[in-house]
Amino acid sequence: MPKAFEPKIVAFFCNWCTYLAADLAGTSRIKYAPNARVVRVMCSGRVDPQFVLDAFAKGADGVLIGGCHPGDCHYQEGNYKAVRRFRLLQRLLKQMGIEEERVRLEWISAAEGDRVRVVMNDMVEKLKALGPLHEVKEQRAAAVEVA
Amino acid sequence: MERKLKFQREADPEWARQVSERPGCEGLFSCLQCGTCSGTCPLSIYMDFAPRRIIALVREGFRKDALSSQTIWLCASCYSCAVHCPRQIHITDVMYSLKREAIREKLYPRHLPIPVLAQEFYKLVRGRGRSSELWLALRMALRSNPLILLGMIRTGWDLVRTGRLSFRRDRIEDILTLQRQLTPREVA
Amino acid sequence: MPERDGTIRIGVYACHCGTNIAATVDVESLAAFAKSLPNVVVSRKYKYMCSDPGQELIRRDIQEHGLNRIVVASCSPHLHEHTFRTATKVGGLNPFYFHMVNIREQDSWVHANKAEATRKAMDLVRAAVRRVAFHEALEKGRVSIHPDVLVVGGGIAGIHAALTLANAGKHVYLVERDPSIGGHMAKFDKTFPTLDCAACILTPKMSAVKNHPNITLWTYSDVTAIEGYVGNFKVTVTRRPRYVNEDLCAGCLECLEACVYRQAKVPDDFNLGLSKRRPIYIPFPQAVPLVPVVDPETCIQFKSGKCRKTCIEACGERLAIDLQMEPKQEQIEVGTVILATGFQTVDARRVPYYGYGVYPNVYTALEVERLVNASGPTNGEVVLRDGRTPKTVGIVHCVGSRDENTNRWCSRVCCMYSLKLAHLIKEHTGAEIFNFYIDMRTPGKGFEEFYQKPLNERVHFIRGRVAEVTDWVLDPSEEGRLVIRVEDTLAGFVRRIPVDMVVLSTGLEPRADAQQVRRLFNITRSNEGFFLERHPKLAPVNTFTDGIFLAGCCQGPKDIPDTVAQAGAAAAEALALIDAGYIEMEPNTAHVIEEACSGCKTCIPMCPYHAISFLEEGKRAEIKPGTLQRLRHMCGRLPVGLYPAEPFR
Amino acid sequence: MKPKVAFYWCASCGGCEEAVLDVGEQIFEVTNAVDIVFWPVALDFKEHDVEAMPDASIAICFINGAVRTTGQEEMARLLRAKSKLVVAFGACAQLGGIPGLANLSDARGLLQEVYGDGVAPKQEYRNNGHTIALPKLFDTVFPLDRVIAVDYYVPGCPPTPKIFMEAVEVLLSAELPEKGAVLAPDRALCEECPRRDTRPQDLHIEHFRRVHQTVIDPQLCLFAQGFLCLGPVTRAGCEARCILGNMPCTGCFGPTSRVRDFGGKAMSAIASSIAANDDVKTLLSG
Amino acid sequence: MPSVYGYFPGCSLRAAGVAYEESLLTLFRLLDIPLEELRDWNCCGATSYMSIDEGSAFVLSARNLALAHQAKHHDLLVPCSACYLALRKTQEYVEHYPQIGRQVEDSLKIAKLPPLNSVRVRHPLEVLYTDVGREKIRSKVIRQWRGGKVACYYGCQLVRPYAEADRDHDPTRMDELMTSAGVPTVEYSLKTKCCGGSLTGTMHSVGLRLNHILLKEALRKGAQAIITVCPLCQCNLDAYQSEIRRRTGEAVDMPIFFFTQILAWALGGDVQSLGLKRAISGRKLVEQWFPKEHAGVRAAAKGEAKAYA
Repeated sequence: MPKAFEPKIVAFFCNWCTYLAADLAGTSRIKYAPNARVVRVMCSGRVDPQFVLDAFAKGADGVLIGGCHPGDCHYQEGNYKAVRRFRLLQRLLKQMGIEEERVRLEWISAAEGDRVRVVMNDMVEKLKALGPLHEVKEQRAAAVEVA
Repeated sequence: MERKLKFQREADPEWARQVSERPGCEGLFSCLQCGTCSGTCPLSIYMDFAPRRIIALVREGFRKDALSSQTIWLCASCYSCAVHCPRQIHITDVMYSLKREAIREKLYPRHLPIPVLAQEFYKLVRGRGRSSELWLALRMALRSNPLILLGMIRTGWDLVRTGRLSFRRDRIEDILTLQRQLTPREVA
Repeated sequence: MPERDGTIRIGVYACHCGTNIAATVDVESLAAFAKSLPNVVVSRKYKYMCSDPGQELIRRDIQEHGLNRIVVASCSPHLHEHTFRTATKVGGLNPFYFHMVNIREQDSWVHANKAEATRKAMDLVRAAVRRVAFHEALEKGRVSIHPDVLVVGGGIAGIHAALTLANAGKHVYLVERDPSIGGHMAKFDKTFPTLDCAACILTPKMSAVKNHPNITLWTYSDVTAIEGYVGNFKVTVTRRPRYVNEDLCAGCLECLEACVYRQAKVPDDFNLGLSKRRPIYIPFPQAVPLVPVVDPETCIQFKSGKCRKTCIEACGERLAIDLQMEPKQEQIEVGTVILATGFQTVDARRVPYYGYGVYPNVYTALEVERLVNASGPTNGEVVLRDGRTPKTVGIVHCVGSRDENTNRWCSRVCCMYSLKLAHLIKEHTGAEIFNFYIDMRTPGKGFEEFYQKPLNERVHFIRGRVAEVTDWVLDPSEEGRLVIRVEDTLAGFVRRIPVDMVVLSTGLEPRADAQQVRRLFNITRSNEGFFLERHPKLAPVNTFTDGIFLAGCCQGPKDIPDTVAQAGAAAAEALALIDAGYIEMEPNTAHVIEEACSGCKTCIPMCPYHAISFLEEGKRAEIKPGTLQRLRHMCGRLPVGLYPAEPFR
Repeated sequence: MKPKVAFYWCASCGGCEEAVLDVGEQIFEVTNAVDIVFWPVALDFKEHDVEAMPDASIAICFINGAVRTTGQEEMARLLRAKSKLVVAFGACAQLGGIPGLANLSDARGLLQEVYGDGVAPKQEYRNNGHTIALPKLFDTVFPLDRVIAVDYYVPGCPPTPKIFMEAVEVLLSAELPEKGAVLAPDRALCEECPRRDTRPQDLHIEHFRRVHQTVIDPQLCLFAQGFLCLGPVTRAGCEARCILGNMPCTGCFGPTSRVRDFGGKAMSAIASSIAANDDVKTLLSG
Repeated sequence: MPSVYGYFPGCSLRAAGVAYEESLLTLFRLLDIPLEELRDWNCCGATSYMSIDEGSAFVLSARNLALAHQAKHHDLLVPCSACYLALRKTQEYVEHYPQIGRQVEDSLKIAKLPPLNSVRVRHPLEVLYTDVGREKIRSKVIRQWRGGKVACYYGCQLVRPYAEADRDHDPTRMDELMTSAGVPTVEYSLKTKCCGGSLTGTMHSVGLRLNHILLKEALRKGAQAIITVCPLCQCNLDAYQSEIRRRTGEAVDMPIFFFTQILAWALGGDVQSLGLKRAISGRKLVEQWFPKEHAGVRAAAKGEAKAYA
């Protein structure tokens, strides 16, 4: 029988909070789903929508962005800028038929190791429910008879 | 002699949590116990527990003491505590919430006419859609302590004399629909 | 593009970290897998990569196999990135040709299934190998630090910071808004807990500032513009005209006596309106500089132009008074800035039910400070506005503090100064004194001991927040007095206490113009509006803008000892920068790709540090040198031109 | 002997064909320099004429329009075989262009949308022995390079005479540009925008507008006026024609070489200029 | 300022507070501001209903708000402080608590009433101060005040907790209006203290004491009368003075007016149309301050007043 669907998640973690939280989860030996591949960025504000779109284009089932809580940004307002782009991005993805739940923005401070577990597991669950992100239409899409 | 010792098993922290989640009762737990409410309350001087102590009782979960207190019934809803509270706790609404629970649980002090008035008013308005002071006063007096009437005769006469107390019992036209709208419900 | 610098030769090193990694990740196959990746020349596994032999491996391979890129798969970069960069450097490569993969904190420690964990490790290593090929050699830049320092604010914080720096041989510009330095402390009578008189400890420091060769003191002046960055700030200071020339004035003060106003008529703001002054005045006797100021609002010459100008006569050939004086702009260059702009006390009218401004016998604590002060408006006599001496006094704590309706925070000093005032008023009048408090906070050296003093002096302490100060009478004994209504929460009943005088212990809050100052210096404010320190514990006097430091109450309420300590710390931070002479830049910063930039200006408002400017000639964006180290994160928003350098592309 | 040149159109509006003629008299320089061997819109050649040509006999083949039908695919492949260089000519061939919007739906959805339950075209039409067969629709519209290998791109909707002539020049010249190159400047449109200087340095757009909603200031930066002008993320080369016509840029020249995803980048640039820092609450609540 | 105000009298203005309605209508007629009484309005639920059943207490108020909305009123004039608060509170809670909002909406559906929208609940004090304005009132004053100083008493529920009709801790609008009408006022520190509300009926002695304090302090401040904005306050202060005299032996006997009575009089309203004869205490002063007049105006006034009610 075919192996159960394991969603692929690309995660962009802010170097100052969420990435440290993930480290903390490690040092406290908290166990969570292994589906995510973390990319360290200096700030959630660094996450260009192109990164997200690229991840999806290259076969990710979900993208997780982790930043500092509002007001705690190491660079003053990077996370606010992240939210702004995130809001628009969600709408863009909707248009492309990509469900909103597939891209997620979370505020996780360096102290919230367990939050990483909660978010990761929750996201994996949600993505399993959604199933794989249906590939972009096969290039040689079958031609249809007119009428 | 009354025992002044409280055992922790008498406390009901779960209840405290519930209360703090009712509309208007949020912020209970942020109370500083500064006493501004009691100080500014025009009636605290007649209460068995000053408002501050009611808050303390509630958040420590001493349900029975809070619900059977006279305090909650002496609250005249003047909202002085609410606007003075440095933690912006809507104390008046907490009192309301406790009143309702006390009625439901039949824990209110029997000798007090206030809950009686409240219930009579409730019936009257449910029945007619409007209140009329005369009938209200009569029914309350009859149910709690008829002697009150004696004290009222003079005033009552003054009001009648000046045409300010009518024997007419007002009622709204659409009372039936209103009654259907008024199925009792507690928001919490 | 890798091709640019010849073939890419990558070395990959997988770490067991004892069993920490090896237990959950199959390091063997990880190394084998890495070997199969493009451009990978060497792939090894080792028990502890961070150990000396581990680092030695890297060094040797670089030399023997001519590696030019290094990838280490081990623990979190926050732990050992530096270690391995150094190792790479020792091997003779640019340290930024190194990249680290975190397969411990974020893999072996958080997953149980070995197969899964290993697959994850492989993915991460594959990505790292792809990525490291793009790394470019980076050099850490340096920016030199201008040795001069700007201190803004001449209260005790600014004074102490300025003196510390000046004594260390640095030149300091001390800019004060008021006509004299001294700040709030100059208004106080005695200081808790030691009760030594504020003037006695402050005045010497003030004159030290005046006489110090390394300090340029500009009072009655404002910082109106600042640009540049750490090490090289260009500051514009505007000096308001005081109409008396500081260089010519001898401080004889004859002009004051000579003023056509025989009687002082103008409310004296140093004494909070409790006394009057003339249009030409000095704020207070110990003012520094001891140079009069002319107040154009009230001076007849300015209002009508028809004054006999007796002041100028009195000044005689000194010719110090110049009523034509214009505002003056000073341009200075400094390397660091210390902000000591202080606080303001809460306007007691914001708590209307305490009757300030309605009942004349309701005072603020600061007013009472002036009353008990020997050099104050009443020469230290505590007398009411109607001339009576109070027999009973109520001191109300937490006015405008710990209150959602005004300010939420505890102002930290009110309890102590209320105790002090209780003691002083007792001392001056022998009145019966009631203190009304919510919680008594005396957490300082010698503070709790000080609490004992008023207690033993039979001062009443009533735990309860005052509900109202009013004049309505419920009992004949209250006739003609102020009544304080409060629940005595300890005794458990409501009390009405008639008093002759009410003292409102108003809290501390950010200055009204804190927001403008924030913008001017490009720093941040915390929620309540005080200036935000970079880290509450580890960087308490730094701001998020390098080279700008905080001292005193502009960062949050604090007492004099703490303020002085913090001022010292701020001075030390500045010194550390200055004496290093330069700061090293993180090289991984943004830079503009000339040929790509179309000058669309989208990036300019993006930078919270205003580091990007637009060059009119050539119509290109440019990053001001020296601001780079903070730009790493922002490039997500740049349409086309601006790109971050490694390793965060 | 002059190099052979071919023009062909797939799913396109014909604008690109006209663009060729927009060069005016210069067209004669072209015709002097080359032999036009195939150009359905202008000259009477048939498919079998092309089939007859030897492979790689055409020097340059300009194909405009997206690939939408099996017929267009066949022609594209045929021309690829016969041509040395294939140039995707215009926005549709390069990026999908307006026809690309069809990809918001599939072929059936499309036909339903257009014809509903009314009269729909028939795949085949027979009439006394003659049959006319229509090509089939793909479910998705493709840019040219998703169907055949493309050597160069000439962007624009349509390409301007200037860049068309420059393209011809460089393609006929001795040293050809790097394969896959877009034959237009590699900077954003702001570069040549006459209104660049009017864009404020600290732009915070309060609300966005559509062109029909308000009077457009003919001097001010359109983006600064709140119109979604794609200038900052779009390749230069069009001489800012729309801007000169007081219309915001719609990005027909496509992205520059450094942009991975045109839409994503555009969105990012737009989001960056929204004034929202001050109002963080509404920001976080969306 | 809207062309017409919806008008919600509330039960008290049809009973103990009838003088309030009489003077209010007269005053608004004098200012040419049309009022339109809400069709088949119901009791607001006051404080007592809330003590038994919160949900339907909101429904009671909501019904009135919905009626106002149905009648296309933007502003609903609510003279009784208790009603004013009940209606405002309902609006606040419906907006702030979705669950309450849903319940209310369902109940309105039962009666085929529109969902709540932004009907502005306005107290006459606020309307007179902001919409009409002191200037206009001053300009319309035609009667010179002959009476003594008065104490303006705002009570609780008008200013608390929603300080919209006036400032919560230190309201002044009634005093300012009185000044505009040429009526001298005194500083009255008790102006927002509670009159005891319904307690006078239930905890009689407590209620009396509260009223006693209010009266005594007003006298002490040199006021000869108290001006109110709420039927319950007026009734409490007015109706029990004889009993207070009996219990305390103090000679308190001061008239308690509605601010509308004073203003309407100053603007020339017919003395008969102000409900002054309904005063219980301080009648001597009432007659002295508001002498009778010829019948002409009266008739006119009566006629018009009917036109509204």
